[in-house]
Amino acid sequence: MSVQLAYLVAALCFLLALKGLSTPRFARAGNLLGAAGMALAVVTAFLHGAVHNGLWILLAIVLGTVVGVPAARSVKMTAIPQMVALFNGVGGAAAALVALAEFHDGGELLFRVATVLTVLIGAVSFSGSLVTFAKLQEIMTTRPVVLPAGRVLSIGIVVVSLGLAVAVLATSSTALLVALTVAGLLLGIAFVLPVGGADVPIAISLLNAFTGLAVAASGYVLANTLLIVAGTLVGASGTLLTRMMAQAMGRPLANILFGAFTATVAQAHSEEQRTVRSGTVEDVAILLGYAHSIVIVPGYGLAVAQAQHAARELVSLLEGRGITVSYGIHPVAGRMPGHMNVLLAEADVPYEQLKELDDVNPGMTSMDVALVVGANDVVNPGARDEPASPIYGMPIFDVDRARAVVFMKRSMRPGFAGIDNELLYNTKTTMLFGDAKDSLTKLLAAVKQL
Amino acid sequence: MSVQLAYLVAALCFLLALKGLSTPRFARAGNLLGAAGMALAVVTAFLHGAVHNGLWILLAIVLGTVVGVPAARSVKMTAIPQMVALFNGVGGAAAALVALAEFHDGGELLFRVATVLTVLIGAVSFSGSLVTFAKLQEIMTTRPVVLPAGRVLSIGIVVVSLGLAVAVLATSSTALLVALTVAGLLLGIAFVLPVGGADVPIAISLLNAFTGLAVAASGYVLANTLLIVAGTLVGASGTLLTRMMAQAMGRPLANILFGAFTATVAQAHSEEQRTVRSGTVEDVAILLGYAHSIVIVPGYGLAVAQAQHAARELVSLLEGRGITVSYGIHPVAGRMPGHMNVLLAEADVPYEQLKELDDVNPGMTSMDVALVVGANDVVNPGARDEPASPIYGMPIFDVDRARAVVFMKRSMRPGFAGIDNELLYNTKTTMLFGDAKDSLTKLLAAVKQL
Amino acid sequence: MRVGIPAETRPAERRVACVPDTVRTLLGAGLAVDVQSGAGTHAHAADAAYRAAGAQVVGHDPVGEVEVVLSVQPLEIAQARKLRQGDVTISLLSPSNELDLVRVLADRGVTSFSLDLLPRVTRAQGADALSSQALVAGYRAVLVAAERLPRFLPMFTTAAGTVPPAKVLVLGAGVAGLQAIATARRLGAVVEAYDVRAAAAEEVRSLGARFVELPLEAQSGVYAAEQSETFLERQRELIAERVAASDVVITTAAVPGRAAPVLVTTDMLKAMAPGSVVVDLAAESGGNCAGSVPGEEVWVGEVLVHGARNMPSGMPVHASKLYARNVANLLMMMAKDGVVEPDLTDEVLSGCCLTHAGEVRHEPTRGLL
Amino acid sequence: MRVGIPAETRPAERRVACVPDTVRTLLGAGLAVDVQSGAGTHAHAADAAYRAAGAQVVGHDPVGEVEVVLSVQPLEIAQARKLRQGDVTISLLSPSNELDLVRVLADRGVTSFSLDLLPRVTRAQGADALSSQALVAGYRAVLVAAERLPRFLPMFTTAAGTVPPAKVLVLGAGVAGLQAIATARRLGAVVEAYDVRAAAAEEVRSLGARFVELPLEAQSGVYAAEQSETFLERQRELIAERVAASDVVITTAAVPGRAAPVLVTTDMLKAMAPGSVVVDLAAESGGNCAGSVPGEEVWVGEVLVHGARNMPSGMPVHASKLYARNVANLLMMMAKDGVVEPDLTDEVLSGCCLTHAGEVRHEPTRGLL
Amino acid sequence: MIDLLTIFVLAAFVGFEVVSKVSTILHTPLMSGANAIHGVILVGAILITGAAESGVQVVLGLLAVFLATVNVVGGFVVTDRMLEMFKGHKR
Amino acid sequence: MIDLLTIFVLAAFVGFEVVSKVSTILHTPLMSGANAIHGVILVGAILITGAAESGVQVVLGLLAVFLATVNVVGGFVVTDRMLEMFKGHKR
Ligand SMILES: NC(=O)c1ccc[n+]([C@@H]2O[C@H](COP(=O)([O-])OP(=O)(O)OC[C@H]3O[C@@H](n4cnc5c(N)ncnc54)[C@H](OP(=O)(O)O)[C@@H]3O)[C@@H](O)[C@H]2O)c1
Ligand SMILES: NC(=O)c1ccc[n+]([C@@H]2O[C@H](COP(=O)([O-])OP(=O)(O)OC[C@H]3O[C@@H](n4cnc5c(N)ncnc54)[C@H](OP(=O)(O)O)[C@@H]3O)[C@@H](O)[C@H]2O)c1
Ligand SMILES: NC(=O)c1ccc[n+]([C@@H]2O[C@H](COP(=O)([O-])OP(=O)(O)OC[C@H]3O[C@@H](n4cnc5c(N)ncnc54)[C@H](O)[C@@H]3O)[C@@H](O)[C@H]2O)c1
Ligand SMILES: NC(=O)c1ccc[n+]([C@@H]2O[C@H](COP(=O)([O-])OP(=O)(O)OC[C@H]3O[C@@H](n4cnc5c(N)ncnc54)[C@H](O)[C@@H]3O)[C@@H](O)[C@H]2O)c1
Repeated sequence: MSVQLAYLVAALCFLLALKGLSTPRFARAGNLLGAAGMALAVVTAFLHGAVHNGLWILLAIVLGTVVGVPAARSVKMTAIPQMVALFNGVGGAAAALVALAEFHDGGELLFRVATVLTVLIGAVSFSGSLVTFAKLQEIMTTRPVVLPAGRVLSIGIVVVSLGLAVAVLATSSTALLVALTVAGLLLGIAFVLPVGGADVPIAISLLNAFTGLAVAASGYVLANTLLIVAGTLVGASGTLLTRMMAQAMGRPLANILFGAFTATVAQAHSEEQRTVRSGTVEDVAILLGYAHSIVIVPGYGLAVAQAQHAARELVSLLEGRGITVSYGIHPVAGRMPGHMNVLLAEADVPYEQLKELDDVNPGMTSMDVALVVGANDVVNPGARDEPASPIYGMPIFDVDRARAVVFMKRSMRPGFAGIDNELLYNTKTTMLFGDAKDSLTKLLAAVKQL
Repeated sequence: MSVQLAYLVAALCFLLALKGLSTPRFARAGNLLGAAGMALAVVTAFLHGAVHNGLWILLAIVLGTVVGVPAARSVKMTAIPQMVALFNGVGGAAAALVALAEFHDGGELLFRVATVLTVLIGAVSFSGSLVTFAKLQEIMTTRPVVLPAGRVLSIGIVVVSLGLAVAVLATSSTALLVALTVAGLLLGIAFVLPVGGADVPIAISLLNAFTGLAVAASGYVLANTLLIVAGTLVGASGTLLTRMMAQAMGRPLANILFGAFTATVAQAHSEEQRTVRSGTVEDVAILLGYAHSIVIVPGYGLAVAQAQHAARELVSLLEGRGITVSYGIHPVAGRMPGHMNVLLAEADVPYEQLKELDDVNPGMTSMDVALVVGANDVVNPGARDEPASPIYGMPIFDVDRARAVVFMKRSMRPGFAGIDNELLYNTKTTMLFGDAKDSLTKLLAAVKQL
Repeated sequence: MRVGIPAETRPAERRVACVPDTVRTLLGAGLAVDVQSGAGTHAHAADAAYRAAGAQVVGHDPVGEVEVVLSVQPLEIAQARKLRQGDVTISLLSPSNELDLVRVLADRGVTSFSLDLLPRVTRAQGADALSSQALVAGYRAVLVAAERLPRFLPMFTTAAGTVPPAKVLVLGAGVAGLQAIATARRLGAVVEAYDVRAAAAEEVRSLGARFVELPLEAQSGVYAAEQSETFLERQRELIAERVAASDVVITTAAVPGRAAPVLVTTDMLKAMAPGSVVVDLAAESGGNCAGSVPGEEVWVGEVLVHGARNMPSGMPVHASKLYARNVANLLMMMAKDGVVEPDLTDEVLSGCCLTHAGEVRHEPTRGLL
Repeated sequence: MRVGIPAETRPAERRVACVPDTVRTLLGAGLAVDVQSGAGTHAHAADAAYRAAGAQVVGHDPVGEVEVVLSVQPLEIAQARKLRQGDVTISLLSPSNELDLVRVLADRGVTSFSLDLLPRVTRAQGADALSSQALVAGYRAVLVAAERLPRFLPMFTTAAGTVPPAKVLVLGAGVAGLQAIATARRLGAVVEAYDVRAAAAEEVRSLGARFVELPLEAQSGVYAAEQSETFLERQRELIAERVAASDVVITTAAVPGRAAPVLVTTDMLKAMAPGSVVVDLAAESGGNCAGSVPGEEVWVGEVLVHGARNMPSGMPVHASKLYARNVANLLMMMAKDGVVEPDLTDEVLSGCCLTHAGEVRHEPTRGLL
Repeated sequence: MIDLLTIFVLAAFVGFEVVSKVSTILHTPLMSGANAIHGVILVGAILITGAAESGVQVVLGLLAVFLATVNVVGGFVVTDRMLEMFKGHKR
Repeated sequence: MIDLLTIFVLAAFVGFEVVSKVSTILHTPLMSGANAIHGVILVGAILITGAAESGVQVVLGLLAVFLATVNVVGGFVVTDRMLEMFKGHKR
């Protein structure tokens, strides 16, 4: 009874952990709570269940910790996604192993169904995760890999797996279960190979949900409520999360997973030589909401969008969060001298917030975010760096020296001078496409949500 | 198995019903889904469980429907709260009866605990609800009733109830259980009597949560998962809801329930001769968001708060929802001729939205909401109706003729003319206290949430 | 009864006391209206427009032939002599400057009303010509200053450098002062203001301007009371620094029935930046600024001091429109079925009634006579 | 090398080509500066201020004693005669009006630059005096109109009735036109505008004003090209109705090097409300409004037509500040280590170079000579 | 046992979560809707009456069926009436 | 049986509900956190190893324990590192 209670408490911890992780304010606390719940569950299981092999188990745990912690500690921020993939994979493998080890003749049908599911999904998750790891780590190509006759092959593996699964249910044969494991491993590989580089994180998220389901299924195998609850939580939230991630990238999930099989998408991929990073309103909101200093550089687009009021509001909201915000007013921003002054005065922006080139540029490197609202030429680094540029020599705001740059414009079209702006392709830059007023209004709502 | 599945589906319906009921958009659909789930559960129970007495059961159901539907249909909107209280009470009674009928000697401890809880809570809920009904229907006084030695009496009943409960657990005596029922009924009465008129709805909400818990407990009695899930859902959501309702009224829950026992509150009650209805930002947001036509009457407070920009934004948001909004500009609003014009022009409000007395007053009765932002004298009906008033004869906006009036001001203080405004006490009026800019900004966020 | 509108005769008066619109209002109340030909010329109200509205345009001064005379400026003494017992006249009459006229009006038993004396109560706001004309004056004061200032009011960041916004100081935040604040803010200036009345601080801020807090006692009440010379001395000392920092100063301080307080001295002017402009709306009642002359522009060092004279007259169309409506509103308080019969027990009418039935009813004026 | 700043001699010119601030810039580039005493008087820049900035104030015209001459207006012919081979002069010189002067400058081998000819390219914006002076002109045009208008620009709802906002029509939405739009909007007017250039529609809307769509072909390019008389005839027909509906019309239409197109006829003026005001910023180059005379105010019926003459001069402090910065920026493009040596292969410098080494380099002017 | 407890915990969490962001104006309809839902005790009442052995049980059970029915149908109908204001507005 | 299914349904609902309003920037940390949580399979691994009868079971079980531990500890640590950006900002 008390063991079950401990498990229940652990389940509750996980639940609250996920809840915490979905708001910036409580994300860290949530993660810690999850860890605490895990500790409780593991200690309980050990004290209560490690009747035999206690020392060995301890050793395995120590070994796992010795491998896991330094790996997680030392990984570079940029390599975190593949690390997550790896952790997910080993989780899936563990679930499959548990089911394999627990498999025995006879038992209820439910027991066998649960075992088959655990093994199959766990194996898919394991091998799939390894492939995603290889892709992100660039051990293999990041481009979608479509084997000759790839579609046929994939369908073949699926059919074989299903056949094996049914066979296991019917016969309870351990050999067939091992064969099913192998089929699952192949299925995982076949599943992830065709996914293109940029979409890999979404595949990881889906595999993560899979592992959750495998764990839930293993809970049925072991008749353990904790595993059911925790696995289901992860499975459900992971599925929704995957959909949301795909949505955030503006692509339907099916397209991402099976897109490589269709010609159109492959074409789109090859056309797009220079990549532009386009963010969502929420991304930008968090970038701004957690910054310490922000400079806003308005341009003609602010005027076209008549977004001056929205800009002022956003600024006062950010200032309310204790963030330093100023406007960088370029001498020739807009289409007439003083264009920005007229607009911002209309919106009642205090004059003290308006800064000139010389006030802003020296401190640009310490700016967390430069928010470029409908400006283009006046922040084009070509004017500073490329003597061949027709605007060479014009002073600009050096926003490319800020820690992050956000551009609000409607398209990739150039500004008045009609020339391309390298900064749009910079890795520091996030594009927020759309009418500036629209974007600012949405941003306002999003920052309020933080 | 299929019976259990039907119950599970019904539980899911209830869950989604509650979710639907918490957003305006899906509230109706939620309620219908709940009803559908209920139909499924009842039909299932009938088909599967009415082994004996089937016809009698059907008759009871028909009778209940014949009584319940017309009562719910014909009740006046203003009398709905007491109707809800009544329905809640009979639900509690039903739970108690089920437990009483099912009670038998022996059985596990858990069974007995569940029975005791069901009976006790059900009885409290029943009698408590009847008292709230009587209060709201004005069958009895709406003022807090504190019996002489009320506190002692209440504590006495609680002690007796607990004693009886323990005795039932120990002895499994039906007689004692009946005695416990009676004690529960008394407890319910003692619990609700001291609650004052305006706070009764909160007591109803709490009793509603109680009934939910009683049903959940009865689920343990009958080992029925559906009852457990549905009862718990209602119990949990009802508890939170009660807290939120108390918060919305700006009073701690304990104060509402037990306040009458303490002298201070009683005093506050007697001082407050004329009641003012103060709403929350969300109330007003829904009032505005679901209106068809709104007139905003700004006054000096708009200027003091410098809320012109916030007002303009709110208006464009509302217009985006297809609502007709105009500003009623009074000739002497503010403190200088044209004060409102200057402010609203600064916020770039189109001139076409500014309406004068003669444009607005004839259509006032068809306005869903008149939103008075920091104005006072210019909407004071005394200027129209009370020849003795120092401002008698000044033309005003007849906002008291609109369907609903919302006042944004910081306090009950009068305006320039220094005279009281009857409209603040009108039942049509909702006060939204606070600085106008603050309130408008919050309102903006709240309307966006709709 | 007939209402007469003589052409204004006082120099530089361009307004008119009744416009075609208000002719209609008067006709609606059963009155007839005689307008002297050319009365509306300066206010761009042609004789034809009056005729179209239903007035009779007469070639000569109607005074003496009508029972009610409406005018902007007080009547000439000669005109007043033509009035008969019980005739009614309404104008903007400041009695302390027109004692002779008041004597004639009283002697002839005329019932005369002055909008200068109108009580500032809620019910009388429709007739409050001081407010409506102060609105015009405050607005124009800023235009006049902006046009004469050799620099921009708003800020501009341009390829040829940045122009900082001009600083405008408004002294006296009554109706005219508040409107000046609003207009200067509209044009992008950085505005601050001071007034002795306690309520003014919030009012100034309600227009987005800064209120200059001085360590001086604030007054309560609708009007400012007269200040002692020591008070004013101290005020000048304290305000000097703000004046020096300003590009434009607009002064509107007044105390009803008294000479305007001197708030800006020659020394203070000299401390201002070259090219600065001062507009003294109180110039006619003595002036808030040393050396200001009504209707003239005086250079004090490199600072231009514009002494306002009849500022509203500079914008005759709208000034007349508002004034005419004020007068009509007052008249409507005493007209019924074509007869004008003032009920002098009414607080508003008795408050602004100067003479009636041979008596001077205005207490302070009686004191002066 | 020495840079000289003569006092401006042309009538009604109140600006100066170098202010104390830009003296410092020039000194920073290793140049010396001679300022004629009193050159800055109208712009409120005292001799002392120049001295404080490091200039030498001389009692006489420095032309002939210095290598570089900066001025607002073109030099007098007598002054030009004093220049020597290789001397540099910068001014706002419209060559078609000054053919005699151009001949003298060429004859004497002077290197002369006119800011009138400056290419409108990004890099040259710091020297773009046409823009900076148009900014001033557009702003002042509205102030002038507002001051002369007998009514309010903004809307007011008052106890004496409601005053509707004035309607302002701006014809030509170049730099001056856009600024006029912005200023009129600030003052609360309802503004609409028209221009032949296609890009103007968005620019007008970006200031919150309405663009008047006419069924006429729009032009592309930075400048408007000359329009045929039939085009203008049709334009006048179409715009007439908007003019009649306006209380203020501000015209700024120009085609570089040509007479300004006539957009408003006398008939159109007569259809306007009495008291309306037209400000014609193009008056000096022929006028957009029939009957406008530069520097004069003409009544056409009951409509006042203000013909602008040197509008920027009316605000000498800031007009000079901006102009001086433009000139200094241009000079900095050719100055190095105290020597002024224009590189005439540079697109900007060659674009605005009028004469050099005895030659007239400006194509159209060469055609006229 | 522990399963029922787990169900209880999860259901309670869902109950909290689902109403945690409800706006004030929906407080009363939500309360009323929840009120109708706890009328599910009707299921319990049917089951015990259907399996009743003694006459007392039948009487108690039938009374419970009747009362629970009133709770259910009245609850849903009255909630629907309250929610009429939210219907029919576009967007 | 039906209880376990009920638990599954409720837990799934909670899973959906809890992440339904997460902002984009938290997608990755949330995924990573969930990833750590499914490391709870460690509990299962411990239980089977503790009760293992055959050598094969022990080996499989110990391997599962090891892998699950990596998943758990790595998962929580890496999530915490990702979340460092949210710490310490005053409001
Ligand atoms: N200030 C002056 O006196 C003056 C006069 C004439 C010319 N110029 C020239 O104008 C330029 C000014 O630079 P700038 O950076 O202000 O403007 P810019 O370089 O013209 O860029 C404006 C940007 O705003 C975007 N935009 C337009 N409408 C928008 C909307 N509704 N919402 C969001 N974005 C919108 C456009 O991109 P999308 O189309 O992709 O949205 C465009 O890239 C300079 O080249 C300057 O030389 C200045
Ligand atoms: N227009 C003119 O020319 C002129 C000139 C002089 C006098 N008046 C007189 O002024 C009055 C104007 O009427 P009105 O209705 O505009 O104003 P009002 O009657 O003076 O009422 C203004 C209301 O705004 C509230 N308020 C003040 N600051 C606020 C803030 N920051 N946020 C929210 N509310 C705030 C005040 O209530 P709380 O304190 O409770 O917040 C007050 O009740 C009339 O009596 C008129 O006769 C007009
Ligand atoms: N009740 C109404 O309906 C109504 C209508 C219009 C105006 N008013 C009130 O009338 C009052 C006066 O308006 P007004 O414009 O006719 O006033 P005014 O012309 O008499 O005086 C102008 C201002 O100068 C100020 N002043 C006097 N001495 C000063 C000094 N030494 N330093 C600085 N300021 C000084 C006064 O306080 C006043 O605000 C205001 O309180 C206004 O709110 C009321
Ligand atoms: N590249 C730069 O840095 C820069 C800087 C300043 C200005 N500019 C550009 O220079 C251009 C002209 O500015 P400007 O103010 O010197 O122009 P301008 O003074 O030559 O002409 C004023 C305006 O009149 C318009 N116009 C001509 N004929 C017309 C007619 N019949 N009806 C209506 N309008 C007519 C023109 O299109 C122009 O917009 C603009 O396009 C502006 O954007 C560019």
